[in-house]
Amino acid sequence: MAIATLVRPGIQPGIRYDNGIVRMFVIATVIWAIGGMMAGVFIAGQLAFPVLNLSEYVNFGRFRAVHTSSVVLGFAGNALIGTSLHVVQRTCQVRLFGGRAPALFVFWGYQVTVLMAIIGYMFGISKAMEYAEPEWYNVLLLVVVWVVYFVIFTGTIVRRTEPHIYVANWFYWAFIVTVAVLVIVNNLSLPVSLLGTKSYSVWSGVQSAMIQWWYGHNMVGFFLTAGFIGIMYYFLPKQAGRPIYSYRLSIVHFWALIFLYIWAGPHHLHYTALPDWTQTLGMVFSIMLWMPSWGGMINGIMTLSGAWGKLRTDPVLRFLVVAVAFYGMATFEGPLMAIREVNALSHYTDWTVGHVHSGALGWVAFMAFGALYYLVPRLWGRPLHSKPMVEVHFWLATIGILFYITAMWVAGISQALMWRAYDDQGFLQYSFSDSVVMLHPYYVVRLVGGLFFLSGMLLMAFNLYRTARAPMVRDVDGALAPARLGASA
Amino acid sequence: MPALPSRPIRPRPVAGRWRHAKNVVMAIVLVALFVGPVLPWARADGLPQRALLFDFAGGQAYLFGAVFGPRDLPLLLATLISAALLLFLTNSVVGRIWCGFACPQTIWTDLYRKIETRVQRFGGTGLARAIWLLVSFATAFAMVSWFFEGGGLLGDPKPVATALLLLFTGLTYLLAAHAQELVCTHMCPWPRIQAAMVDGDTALVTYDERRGEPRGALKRAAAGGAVRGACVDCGLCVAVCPMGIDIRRGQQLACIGCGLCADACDGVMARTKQPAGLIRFASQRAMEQPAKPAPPLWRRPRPMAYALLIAFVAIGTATLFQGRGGVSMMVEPVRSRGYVLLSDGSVRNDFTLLVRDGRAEPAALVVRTSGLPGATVRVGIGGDAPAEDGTIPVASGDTATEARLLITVPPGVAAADRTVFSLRLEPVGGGAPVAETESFFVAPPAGAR
Amino acid sequence: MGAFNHSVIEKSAPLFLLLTLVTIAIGGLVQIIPLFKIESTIEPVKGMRPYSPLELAGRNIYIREGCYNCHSQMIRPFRDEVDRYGHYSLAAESKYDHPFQWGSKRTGPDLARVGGKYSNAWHVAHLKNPRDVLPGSIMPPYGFLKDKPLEVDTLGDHLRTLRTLGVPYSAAMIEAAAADAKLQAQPDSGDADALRARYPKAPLGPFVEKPGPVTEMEALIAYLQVLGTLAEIEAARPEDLRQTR
Amino acid sequence: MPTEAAMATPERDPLTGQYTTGHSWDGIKELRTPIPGWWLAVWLASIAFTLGYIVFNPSFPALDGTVSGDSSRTAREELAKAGAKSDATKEALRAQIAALDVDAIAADPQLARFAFRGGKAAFAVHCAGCHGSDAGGQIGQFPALVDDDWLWGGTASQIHQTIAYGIRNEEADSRNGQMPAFGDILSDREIRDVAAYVAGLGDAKVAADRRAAMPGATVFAQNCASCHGDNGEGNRDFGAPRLSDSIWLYGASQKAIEAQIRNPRMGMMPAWEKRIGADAVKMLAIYVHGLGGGEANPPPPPVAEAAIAPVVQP
Repeated sequence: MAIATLVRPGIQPGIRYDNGIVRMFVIATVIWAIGGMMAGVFIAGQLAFPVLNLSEYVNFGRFRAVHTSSVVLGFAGNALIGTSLHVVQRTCQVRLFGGRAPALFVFWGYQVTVLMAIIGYMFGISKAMEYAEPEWYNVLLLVVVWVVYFVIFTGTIVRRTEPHIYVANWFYWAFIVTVAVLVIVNNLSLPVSLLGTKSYSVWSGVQSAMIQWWYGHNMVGFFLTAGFIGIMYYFLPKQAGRPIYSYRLSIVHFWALIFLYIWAGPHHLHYTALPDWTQTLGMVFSIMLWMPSWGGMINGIMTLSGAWGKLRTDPVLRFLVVAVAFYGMATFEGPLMAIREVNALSHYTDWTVGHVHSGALGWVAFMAFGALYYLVPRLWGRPLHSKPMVEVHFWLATIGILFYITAMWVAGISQALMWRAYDDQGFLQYSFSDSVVMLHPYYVVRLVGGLFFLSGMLLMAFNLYRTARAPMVRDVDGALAPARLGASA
Repeated sequence: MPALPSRPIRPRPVAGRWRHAKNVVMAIVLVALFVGPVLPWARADGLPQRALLFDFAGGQAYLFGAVFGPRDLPLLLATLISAALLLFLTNSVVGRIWCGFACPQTIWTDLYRKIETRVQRFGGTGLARAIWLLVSFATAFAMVSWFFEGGGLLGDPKPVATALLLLFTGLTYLLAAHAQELVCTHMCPWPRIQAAMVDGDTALVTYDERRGEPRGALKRAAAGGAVRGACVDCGLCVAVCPMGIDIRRGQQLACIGCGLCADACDGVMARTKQPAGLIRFASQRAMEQPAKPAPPLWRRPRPMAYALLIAFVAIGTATLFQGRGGVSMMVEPVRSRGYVLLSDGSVRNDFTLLVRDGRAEPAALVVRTSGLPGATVRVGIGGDAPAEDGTIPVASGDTATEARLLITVPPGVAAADRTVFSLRLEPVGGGAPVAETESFFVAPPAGAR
Repeated sequence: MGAFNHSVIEKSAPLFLLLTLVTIAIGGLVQIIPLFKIESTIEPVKGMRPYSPLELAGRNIYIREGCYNCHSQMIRPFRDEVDRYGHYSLAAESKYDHPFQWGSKRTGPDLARVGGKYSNAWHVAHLKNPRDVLPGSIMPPYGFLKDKPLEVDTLGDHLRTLRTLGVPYSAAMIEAAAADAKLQAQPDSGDADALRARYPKAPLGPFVEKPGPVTEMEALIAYLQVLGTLAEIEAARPEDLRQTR
Repeated sequence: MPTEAAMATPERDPLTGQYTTGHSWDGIKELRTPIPGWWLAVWLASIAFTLGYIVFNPSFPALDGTVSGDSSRTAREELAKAGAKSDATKEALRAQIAALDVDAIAADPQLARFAFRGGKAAFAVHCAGCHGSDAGGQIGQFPALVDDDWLWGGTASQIHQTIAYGIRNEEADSRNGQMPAFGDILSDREIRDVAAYVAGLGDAKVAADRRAAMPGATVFAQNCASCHGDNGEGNRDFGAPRLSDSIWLYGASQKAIEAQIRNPRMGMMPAWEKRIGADAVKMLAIYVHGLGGGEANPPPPPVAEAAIAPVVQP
């Protein structure tokens, strides 16, 4: 093996990466983003204008899971799997382990899993556990797909030619492993009959709550955080053309993050019937998690410090840097909301919804957009169709987030204040429905914000489509992109 | 040379127009912070006698003549969105001037460094630290006073207020005396977003490389007779920088756009008899095409779009709150009770009536209905039996008067299951209605007894 | 220092994987396992019983329609919540809930103690069109439940599945599941006392004006009407309500 | 095989002055920048906070169920303490309620308001089971309390009396009154006739002279009028319902009335005062009286306080 290839930028001559599978995941990511965000705008509309609850199949109660599953599993999941397969090949300097067939199985298996789940929700097939709604047979399929994905990723790492495993792969790997553990434990359930869809969770009551939020919080922690930090650690230095700021910080914040995150789940259950000792642990570990989370932000931002001037002209870098900024904000707000006294105010309100979306729109979606804008021109071997369109996308998205988050934050504070308001005689001042009526303007503003964000994303989809359909040049690795996928995309 | 400066940074004082502007902003912010909580305002007994108070615990905000409650929070939303859009707007035109001039972190760091410089000749760091601590405490006290009467110490201090006082004191000290510029480079997410919002047309603090290079000392150049740029390489722009960066290296993460390096450089240019503006607020386009006159900074699609959005939000909010000055009413049927059959066969529907009187001088009102012939209306306030004489006394501000509204119609009048009718609030002495709304009346199905 | 040692880890895939697994396992194990072991986790409160077949069917409709998205079933020990909704919720009250339905968002009010709060007729009207009862409501309409006959024949299988998971249903209960569901909706049609003996405090129908074949609406109302009514909290000693010792 | 040292060739980054680790992944390198001091300091501070916090709060469990920390600092314990505190602020109003009788309470608007809210809470706990949470009653079972039909009197003090001592129970002060089962006294025909007569009593469409000519009129005059009054206006001393109005607790149909005559159902209510205390009963009386059907109290209320005149629409 040539030493030169390892220290020199670029790749070993002669390696042909499996780009086809990454292309497929990229396409799926965009499609799920469209579907999932449209669903989000639709349910936001239902909350502002209940007349939009048109039929039982699209009532808010059923359709909310359609939104969450299609953005989390569909959009973010495809972005994660796709980028991880892209990154692991390049940072290990080998092709994917197992070749094309298992990768294709993961792709189609995953799409079928998510699609089957959301169609199921519309017909009322749901376990009613947040972010774990799919029923038993759906989970079984997901687990099989996930194990194959794990084998491909692990096998690729094991066969790597670079002796050190790159930090992006640490995070991807931790994400894959932990999600498997979480999904399996939380979804243990007993079907009523093998021919029916209905099952009962093995867990009940307080244990069920604890396990669900151990799962739920760590889906945020590992799916939407660790995995996306993996994306950051590859695409940000690539696009900025700068070395990672601090290798030592990477080590400390990686191990601290994955150790501490797991404990934070009970902060979703403050003041509930969950014993107080568990709540205490959930709170203090959330607070200890603040700095390890920010370790990723610092490493990202400071990596950019030498390429700051590029921000003026490079819209892709803009998405990446703002993503990291939102990551910083969300991971500051998170520990804050995990403090019991603050949580007493924020829990059950729209503040939580706003918090989630500052992470989901600001961090997850922006990071994914940045990665997509990076990947598509390289994978299809064509220059990006339009840079001004990326600019417009960026402005639409930032305004959308602004409307969304501020509306939800103020709405949440209002709810909390009204629920706990007492009159001068010591009786509750507002009825619950007062607090619902009050929400209307906020829900309208949130809907407007969502429309902004969605329209920007549609512009991205169009831009990427036009990019893929443009005349072909060479891809990032110098190889000609296969015409088949390029043409059909 | 490493790009990261050694800490702590002790920037050299400088004079100039941006420095002056910073001083003015600092003075305004300090005066506002400390004077706001002590501005008096006459209010009814029991209410705070202050012009400005954000009583979070009580869920009320007092702003001069107006009182705001949880239902008025859309105003806060509009303020937040407009403020952010304004920030976007200024950012797209002139970059991070929020960071450079108005951000409390910058102002307090600036203030603490001023203090340090001033007291150095008396007692050195020890004295400076003592004064810093004092200023931190005063700052925290003023901040808490905006939200609690007495600032957590005076009057009837609440434990929360006192805890906040201590917390803010500590935080102010840590952030302004120790963390200083690290907050901007490492911690604060906002500069990233701001930095991402500039483009080639944004006027940023820029070193005019074409004019300045090759840099070199005046004397040496004069002696050698070589072609020399305007930069005399005196290093003053670096020495005055509160972030410890060298602006001549181009756009950097740490630059907060305060313009102090421009002040320093203009001074040097004046002394060396060269035109000012070697370092100045200029857009990338203007730098690259100096011959071409740049259009006004704001005359671009993006600033205009932001301005338009701000106008839209303002108009929307104004429309939403148009009625705030007047009387508003909300009528809700009492939940689990459809109708009440009375002994003479007439039918009664019960409602909860919420009246908010935002008029300057609230006055008693009377409820009237139309669409229900022969209807009798009774109103009970609180626990009073709804059968006595009087009117609805309406409290001012956000405190809604909640009344029980009992509407009775004679037998056979409301035949349908649901009759839509309208409700009006009128002054007791008669006159035009001040508020109007609709609800529906439920009657037993025809023939039922 | 650490950086040097770490190169050992990052050069060995198996070691890295193993350490990652151990690192992520600790937190969950420490928090979850004691919940099953410590007796004080679930308070010893009298009155809790498994759901009757009709209530269980109603609960499954509650799950199917995603009610948890907007309604919590967990009253926190705060003055305002206790005043608004009733006594704070106990762990014991959801011990037969597979899975729990505590919720995480209150777009609508908490439902932990909604049982008995409104009349059956109110529920029917409210489910058909919430805005007929509460003009400001943003809840979707659920009138379609009134037209859907409830699948009662398989309820025995549901009870049997839950018994496998530890819910104390007796063989007699499983046997009578379908009949019990019908009986609870139309108590005049049989021996309602026997039903009440199996499921004390079960809210009895009729839940709708003209009961015919049992509908999903009736099941859902039966579930809503039993929520929070079972635990005899007033009778519990204060020390029983402490989860930590 | 190249050695580790050979592969790791650290370079110096010209911009920051830091060295790289020497590795390169797809062109990406890493700097050996030290961990920022402030980051470490804040992290250690958060860990220190945690250590302090878990000493004072319930946290790590032992298998016997005991936890570290102070287990009285739980949300439930806090609520119990806070509850005691907030009650203290209401003590003054409570004392007044204890000292005054119902009519005096009703006459004091502030007190009445307080009692109404308190009564509402008590009603939800003690009364809603039978009378419904909306006090709407249940046809055929329990009377509605929101209408204007009162079996035992509808002034605040009469309602108070009824709640305090109950109806047809063992208490000495209980409301009492029994209706005989006329199935043993009257013939089936007489029962049919009198039921038809009673059904027409409250019907405005039936003219008085026509009613007098009905066969049931005589039966009514001989058997029923002594309690229910000559024109069926009822008698509150015995809880004999008014038969000339629109409200029929046990049903208005001919069949239902016949059944009631033949074998009458009569409501029972426990005496509440000894169960829930005198104060709660007073507040309940104020609440029920205020629900909309309450009758005027004997002393005319002071003018110009709250509430409003009946406004009759044209």
